[in-house]
Order: sequence, then C-alpha cells, then structure tokens
Amino acid sequence: MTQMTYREAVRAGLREALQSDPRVILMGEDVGRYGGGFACSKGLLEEFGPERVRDTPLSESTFVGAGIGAALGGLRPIVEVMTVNFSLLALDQIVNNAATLRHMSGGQMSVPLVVRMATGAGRRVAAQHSNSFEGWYAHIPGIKVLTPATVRDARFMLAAALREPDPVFVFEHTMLYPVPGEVDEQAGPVDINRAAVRRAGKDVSLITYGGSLCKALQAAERLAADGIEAEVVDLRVLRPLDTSTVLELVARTHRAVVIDEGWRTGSFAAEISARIMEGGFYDLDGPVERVCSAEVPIPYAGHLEDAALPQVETIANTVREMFSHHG
Amino acid sequence: MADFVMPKLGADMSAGTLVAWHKKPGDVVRRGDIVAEVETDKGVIEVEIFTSGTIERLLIQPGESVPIGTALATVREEAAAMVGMPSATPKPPAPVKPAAPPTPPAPHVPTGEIGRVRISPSARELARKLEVDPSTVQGTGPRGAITREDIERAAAVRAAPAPAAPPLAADRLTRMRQTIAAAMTRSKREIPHYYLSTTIDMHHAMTWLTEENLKRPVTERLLYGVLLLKVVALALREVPELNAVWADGQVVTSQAIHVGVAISLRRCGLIAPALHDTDRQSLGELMGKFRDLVSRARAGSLRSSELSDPTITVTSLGEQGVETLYPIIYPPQVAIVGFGKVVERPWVADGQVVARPVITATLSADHRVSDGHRGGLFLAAVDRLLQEPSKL
Amino acid sequence: MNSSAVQERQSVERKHALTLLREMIRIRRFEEKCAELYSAGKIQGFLHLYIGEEAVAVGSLQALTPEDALVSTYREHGHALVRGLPAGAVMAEMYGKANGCCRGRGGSMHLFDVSRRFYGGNAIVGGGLPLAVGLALADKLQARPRVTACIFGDGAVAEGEFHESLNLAALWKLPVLFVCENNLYAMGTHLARHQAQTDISRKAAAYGLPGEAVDGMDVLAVEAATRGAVEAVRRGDGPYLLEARTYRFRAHSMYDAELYRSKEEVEHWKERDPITNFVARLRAGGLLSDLDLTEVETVVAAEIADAVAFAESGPWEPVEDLLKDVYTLVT
Amino acid sequence: MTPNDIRATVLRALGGVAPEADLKQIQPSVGFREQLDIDSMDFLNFVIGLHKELGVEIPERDYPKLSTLQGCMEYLTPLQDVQHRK
Repeated sequence: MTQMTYREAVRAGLREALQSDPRVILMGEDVGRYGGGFACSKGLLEEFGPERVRDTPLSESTFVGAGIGAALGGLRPIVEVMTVNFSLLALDQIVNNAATLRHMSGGQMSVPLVVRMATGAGRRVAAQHSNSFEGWYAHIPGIKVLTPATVRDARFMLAAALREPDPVFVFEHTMLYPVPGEVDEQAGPVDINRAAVRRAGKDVSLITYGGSLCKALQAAERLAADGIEAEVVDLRVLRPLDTSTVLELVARTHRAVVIDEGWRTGSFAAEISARIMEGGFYDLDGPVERVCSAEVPIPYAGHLEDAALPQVETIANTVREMFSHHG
Repeated sequence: MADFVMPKLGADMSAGTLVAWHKKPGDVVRRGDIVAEVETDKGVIEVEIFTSGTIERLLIQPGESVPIGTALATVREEAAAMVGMPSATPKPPAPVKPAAPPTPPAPHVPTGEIGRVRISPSARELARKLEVDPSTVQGTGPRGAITREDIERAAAVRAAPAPAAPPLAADRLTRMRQTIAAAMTRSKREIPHYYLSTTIDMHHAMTWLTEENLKRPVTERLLYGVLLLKVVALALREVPELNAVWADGQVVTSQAIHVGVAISLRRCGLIAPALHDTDRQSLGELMGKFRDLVSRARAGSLRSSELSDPTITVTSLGEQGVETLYPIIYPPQVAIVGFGKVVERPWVADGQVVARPVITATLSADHRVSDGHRGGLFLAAVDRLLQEPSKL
Repeated sequence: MNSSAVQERQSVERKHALTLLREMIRIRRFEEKCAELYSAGKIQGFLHLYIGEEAVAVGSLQALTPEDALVSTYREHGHALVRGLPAGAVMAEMYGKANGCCRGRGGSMHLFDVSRRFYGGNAIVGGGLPLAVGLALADKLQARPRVTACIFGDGAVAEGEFHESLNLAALWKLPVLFVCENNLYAMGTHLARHQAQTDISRKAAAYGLPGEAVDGMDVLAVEAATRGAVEAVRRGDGPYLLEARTYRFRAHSMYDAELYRSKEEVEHWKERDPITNFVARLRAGGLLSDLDLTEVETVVAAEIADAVAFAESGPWEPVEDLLKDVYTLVT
Repeated sequence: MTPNDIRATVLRALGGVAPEADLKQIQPSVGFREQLDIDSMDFLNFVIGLHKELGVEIPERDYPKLSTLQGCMEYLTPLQDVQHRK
C-alpha cells in the first residue's frame, strides 16, 4: 500500500493514462506549463510534451467541442475544465453534441471522451467558484457521471472511464485534493457503476458522494456515541445510479438521509429520495431526509459559507431527530 | 383532375386564410408558379403550385380560413406524366407505449427480517389509533401491503358480530355506513330541527283497508303503509314549503312531490329511494312500485337514479314496536315524517270511551324553512285525510 | 498546345463542366421536391432549402478527397448530396423513416454518414465549428494528411465558437478549411444589422489565418478558390477561411413571409442564378447542347422519383428501439 | 305435489324476500319475522310468491297460520290435495 494525497492519485492516474495509450491527450486551461489549476498535471508537460499535454485558450465551448471532435477522429482526449463553474459555457457542446450524437445519428458514432472538473465549495472563493452542478449532468442521457470520493477511486476511476466508448464526466471535489489516503497500486482498475458501503450500521443509511463522504463518516462517529449505528453509503457514480444497492441497504435500516452539496430544490438528493420512495416505500419507518446546501449563492465570509454548507453536526442532528420519540 | 390544396406552410400551422388569387379559371400554370397568397401567423406567404395544367374552378374565396389539405381549386393536369406524386404515406404506427425508460429496476423484495409487515405509514398510524395489530390483518394493497381500509375493516369486524355476508358486501356496507354517517352528521350540524307529533285515529283507514283487500287479488293487496305515503304526499300540496331542498344558503321548493321511503337493509344498512310523483299515483300503483322498491332493495339492485331525488322522506318503525320516533332530516331535504306502530288505545268518540287503533305521526322540520305553525297544519291535514280513506 | 491536346483539354473541361452542372441541378430539383413534400405534410418540422446557393456546395466540395471530413450546418441537403449521401437515404431521413441515413432520428437538420466522413448537420448555430477543430487536431496528432472542411452561415460569425475556433485552429496550425456561406441573412437579420465589420473574410486576419472572399454564385470561381485553399491547408500551413458570397432564393425555412427583404432584391439576385448563368456560359463556349441539358434533367428526375419511392416505402423504426444507442454498451 | 315439493316451494318463496338468508338453517316452528327479520311488505311478497308458484289465494285472515314453516306445510298440503282431486 502506498500513501498519497487525492491530488497525487489523480496525477498518477493521468500519467498512467498518457503512458499506456498513445491516443490519450490531456487538454485544458493551464494543464501544461502551469501544472493544472489544482496541480493535478504538474510535470506531465515535461514528461509527455506539448503535443499531448495542451494548454488551451479560455474557450471552454470550443476546447470541449474540440475534445468531442478529436474523440470522433480516433483520439482518447481527457479534457480538464478547471471548475464546474466554467463548464456552463460548454453545456451546449456537452448536451447537444457529446451526449446526443450517437443516438441522433442512428448509432453511427461513439464519443469516447473524458472530461474532468473540480466541483464544490468550502475554499472561501465565493459564489462563482463554489457551485456543485454534478446533479445537472446526471440528468443527461448519453453520458456517465463519476464522483470519486476516496483516494483509491481518484487513482483508478480514470482508467475505467477511458475504456468507456461514451462520454464520461469526472467531478473531483476541491476540498479533497490535499486529503491523504492509502492506495494499493497492484489492486488495479475499479468498477464505475456500483455504490460502496464505507461504514456498516444497522439503524440508518447515510447516502452521499464526493466531497460530503468525509462529513457523513464523521457524523456516523458522533452518532455511534449516542448509540445509533449509522451506515455510510458512497454512491461513487451518479449516472447510472446504483439504485438496487441503495434499496437493498434501506430495506435493512428502514431510514435514509441523503447528503448533497447541491441546492435542495431539484437537487440530486431529490432524485435519490424519489427512487427510495418508489422502490422502498414499505421499508421506510419515516420520510427520507435530505441535508443540502442552503438556497443561497455561496457567500465569501467563512462563517457564512460554513452556515450554507451541509456540516457534520447538521447530519448528526437530522438523524437524532429521526430517532427522537415525541408526539 | 388534381386539386390545389391548402399547403402546410409551417411546423406549427393547422389552417390558413386565403388572401388573394393570382390565377383565374382558364389560366395555364406551370410547376412552381405563384398561384395564391395565404395568411399565416408569420405573415402573408406566396403559395406555388406543384402541378402544371389549367385552372378549372376556384373553390375558396379570399377571406376564407380553411384547414391544411382543404381543396382550394381544381386543376386539369397537363398530359405530361407528373413526377410520381406519392399517395398518402401510412401514418406512423400509433406509438406503442415506448419501452419504459430504465426506471429503477423492479424494487428488490427484501428478504426482510420476520415480523416485518408491509404496511403504509398512514395505515400503521390508524392501526395504532384503533389498537389493531397489523400483523393479524390480511393486506389487500400492492403485493399484500396493508391499506387504511384493511385496518378499518379489521376494526369494524372486531366490533360487529361476524356477519355471514361475503367480504365484498362488507365493503359496500362500510361505504354505505360512511355515507349515512356523513349525511346524519351534516344534518345535525347544519339543520335546526323542530319536532311535532300527533296521535291519529286509524279506525276508518284500517276498516276500509280490510274491506278493500277482500275485493283485490293477492298481487294487488294494499298495506296501510301505502295509505300513509299517499296522505303525506297530498298534505304537502297544502304545506308546499315542506316539500323542498336547501341549496346554497336558500330554500328551493320542488314542483314535483317524490316521497322517499326509508327501507332498512337487514345488516344495519338504510336507504331511502323515491316514489316519483307520489301525489299523482293511485294507491294500487303506489303499492306496486313500493313492493318493487323493497324487493330490489333487498336484492341490492336499485338504480342510482331512484336514490337521488326524494323531496321528502317518510320512515315508519311500527313493525319494530316503536310508538313515537324523532327522525333526523336527510339533507338537502327540509322535513321528514315518522310513523309509529298502530296500537289499540282508549279513545273518546261522541262522549263515549271506545277502543280505537291509533298511530303517532311525527314531523321533524328545518326551522330555517318552516315554523311550527305550518308543521302543525301539515300534521292536521295528514290526520284529516286518513279519516276518508276511500278518497285517497 | 497542338490541336489534339486542345481538344483533349476541352473534352476534359466539358466533362467536368457537365458534372458541376448536373450536381447543381440535382440539388435544385431535390430541394424543389422537398418544398412540395413539406406542403403536403410528408416532411415535418423545420426545412431549410439551399436553392440559390448550389454553386458553393458543388464548387467547394470538389477539392475534398473521400478521406477528408466535412462538418455542416442545418442548411445541409446540398452538402450531403454532393458529399455522396444517397438521395433516397436523405429523403427517407426527412420522412422520419428507419431507412433514413440516421434511422429517422435526425431529420433534415441532422444528417450524418460516418462512412463518408460527413459529420452532420447541426441545428445549433456555430455548434459544428469546435467539432471540426477537434477532428483536425486528431488528424494532425495522428499524422494523417487529411483536411476537415467546416461549412457555416454568416449567422455563425456572431457566435463565440467562430472566434474561439478560428483562434484555436490557427494557434495549433490545424488542417481546417472554414467555409462561410454568406447569404446576407441570419434568419431574418441582414448582415449589416448584426455585424460591425461586414467583410467576413477580413475577420480571419484577427486570428492570424488567411481569409478570402469569392463570388458564391459562380461555381468555377468557388472551385478555383477552394482548390487553392485546400492545397495550403493540406500542406500544413494551418487553417484557411473562405467566404462565399451567395444568396438564398427561398425563405429561411419553410415557410416564412420574408418580411425582412424586398421582392426586388430577390429578383435582382435571381438574375445571377448559378445554374442558368452556368448553362449560358457553357452554351456560349460550345460545351453544352440542348440534348445534354434534357438528358441531365431526365436523369435527375428519375433519381428524385426513386428517392421519394424509397422514402415512401421505408418502414418506421419500431418504438421498442426508442432507447437503443443512447449508450454504446447497454449497462 | 309431495310435502318435500311444497317445502321446497315455500323455501324458494322465502328466499325471494330474504335473499341473504341461509334457508337450510330455518327452524320449522319459529316465526319467520324473528328468524329472518322480515316485515309486512316482505310477508306480502312471500304470499304473492306462493300464489304464483302454487296458484293459492291466501286471504289476510289466514296470514298468522303461515308465520312459520310448519304452519305453511299444514296449511298448504290439504289445499294441494283438493286441487288435484278437482
């Protein structure tokens, strides 16, 4: 087992991809000389050269569109959009071209493209750099959406994504990059369609993904002290969503709390709650609870940002509320 | 001969208005010539013709709006064969319900630990309130899940003696019970009842009835109940405000008199179907209809129309041994008449005390609509009419 | 040159000229039949006809080889036909039939034929330009001497993708031929009302690539200009912008009331009809007889009739296949 | 008609006015009113039922004799013999 940070795991994944397949190129804002907005591609330009590690002009729509074209042309491009906030400029290419071309052309072409972006809040960078839109992307048929929360997934999900014939979008939460973790380099590739139980527990299922996993795990620790055994479920993949595993787990705990940094209205947590209600209605001892961000542009000031985002104590209190016997 | 039809000029267009003709009958036209102008939402559009030939007749005048495909003019085609104009293509098949999008796979039926009951939350809450143990209840909901109705039935069964009736009838009964409950609660809440009663000498009526039945075959025999219905109907002609309904805060008197007859069903059910135009029917006709109503009520095959529009109701519990009853008005009606049993009583007639068969008649009426004075006149009329049975 | 060489050159010229003429007439008759079928309700939705701009498609695509790629826009029937998509497959696609080139899922604005490297129409104005840049990037990085041509209208010049794509292609010296079909109208907005600089070819200079304007009503002029441009691009000099100044004789899409232009203007441009002028020129040069013309019209009429029959007889895609090909592998 | 036929006819007529009753449980000597909760209208329909099946005209004064199954048997059997002998 080797010790590395989430950032180093991403970089190792990129290096392995570039080494193992000449068709792979890395394209995006400041991925080359600058070493990547979050330093995930530091050293790759020097190792693989400007042909395969290409800094792009700040033209999100066109370099994502060019990624699509290059994939049609036989390459296996990895396009980095520095943050999900900037990807809004490329949504037309993503929805109307990447996700649509195969079906609309009657199955004539595939778009083997991987797009990586940083997502989430917590870095005191205010509203325009702190959004979480992975739930939007998970709404689009024709693409896949991955949210690696552990260092191991950050290390190995990229390889699995590159094997997909259709577009795959990887969302890396900004707060995770410095987080250390264990990786077994020999463990080899991971799947990208199953959820995983990160902590066992029989009383309630805490269902989350990406940057909120660590908060859910801490909440579970605090609840254990109150005698409540909370299970923590890492979705890992938002599309396709591993609904059968979620239903299996909730059928045993009979209670579910979904933690999602998106805004509550129309959040991805709402979709998970709806699927539990549809598939597990008679297993529930109470309504599915959701812990999401406050419906506000994420503020700059630290105390306000913390108040806006889901926190460990909010998760724990939500669970305690479910177990309190009043009325 | 080919038709020049209103063309489809846009994705969202269903009809067009002819603005002007550019050709007249007898004009020769070539494929692509502008033949007319048509107004659409987007403005006036010059319309070309796709067949070459001569204009025969113009069928539509400027200013007329017609749906797409309507023939605007007839054209005698040029000899040259037209480039094969396709016949109508078959419409795409009515979309079979598309394969369902990959909604979440059929929910995995959890092995679930023993004792885990499939019960809806609202049913579980009701079970708690009615102290019913869900695990003893057989669920009729999806895949055996227990519903509110299952709990209600379990509670009802536990309270009432086990009726021999098959479960389906029980369902109907519960619903009937709910309907009666709702009507009675509303009546007591909304209608300010006043009650009047009077005792009536039935001697003339009963003797006339016995003689009358001797003359009639068994299939046309009368019961005294039908006399009571007829006198109530006739008395309403003298006090019409009792033959009315209360709707939207005001009284609506009814021209026709349809007396509803309360018929009790054996398992604590009750219905009050109407005998239409009671006042205008003969005793024989009334008896035939009344008999038919009762036997169909017993068999449960009453038509819903009959249940819908009595203008007043009569209920008699004589056979159950009741002397005087204080019935509750059936909303939206505004009165109800009750008759007790016929019983021999000492009665003063011409200064002498004699034994006479008597009956107690009561009226419950809506004080928003009528006052005791009018109620009294009504009962007096009933009494008077019963003294001359031959005139009924 | 001796007389036989002259004759030989003339006969080559005649054969080639007839090809250009037949292709233009083929597009013109195909589009006229589409108008008829649209008003009969056979073709649904939006239909953008190419009548008047035939010289651009026919002229510009001669210089491309089968290995080159073509990315088009929604006014694409002319491009698709010249690129080699069978008229039947295109017609059936507009009928929404399963024997259409995209099984009826794309329609008039989204024709694709990957076997002919025709990477489609695109109903998003400017949506195709980044794709063309990407295709060219893949060719460059895999050392394939291919050119990607990208055709778009003057409307696309107002989209960010136009500026971003020209810059990125020039920055990375990518083999892209940008062809702007300037028909003076972005739907209902004249060029002068949506561009401060109306000379589109000069915009190339801002991104460091050559730009040239050409008379889009003259098929020979378009062909000559495109051959030069493609040669430069194939040599590796980087991208090239060609602005073909042309005009559409029909509504933006079937049907609009053309409130934005006068009848006189349309009549003036019809005098420069690319087909009638080319016919006159060939006749003057003794390269075209009446017989040749009737023969072309007959051959084209037969092809169009077959295409309609092919579409009429085509099956509907079974509804059970609705979700097929949303993903390549069914997970 | 044999006594069994008469009995079957009486039970059939009773079933007409009390469709939900379990006729096999009828006790011969207990009044129909108590056992089956039937009222005067039902009884009239019962008498009409017997009239239709057996052609008998039962006067009102004889109603009390028909208030039990046994009573019906005793009342109706002689009438059936008379009709046969006619």
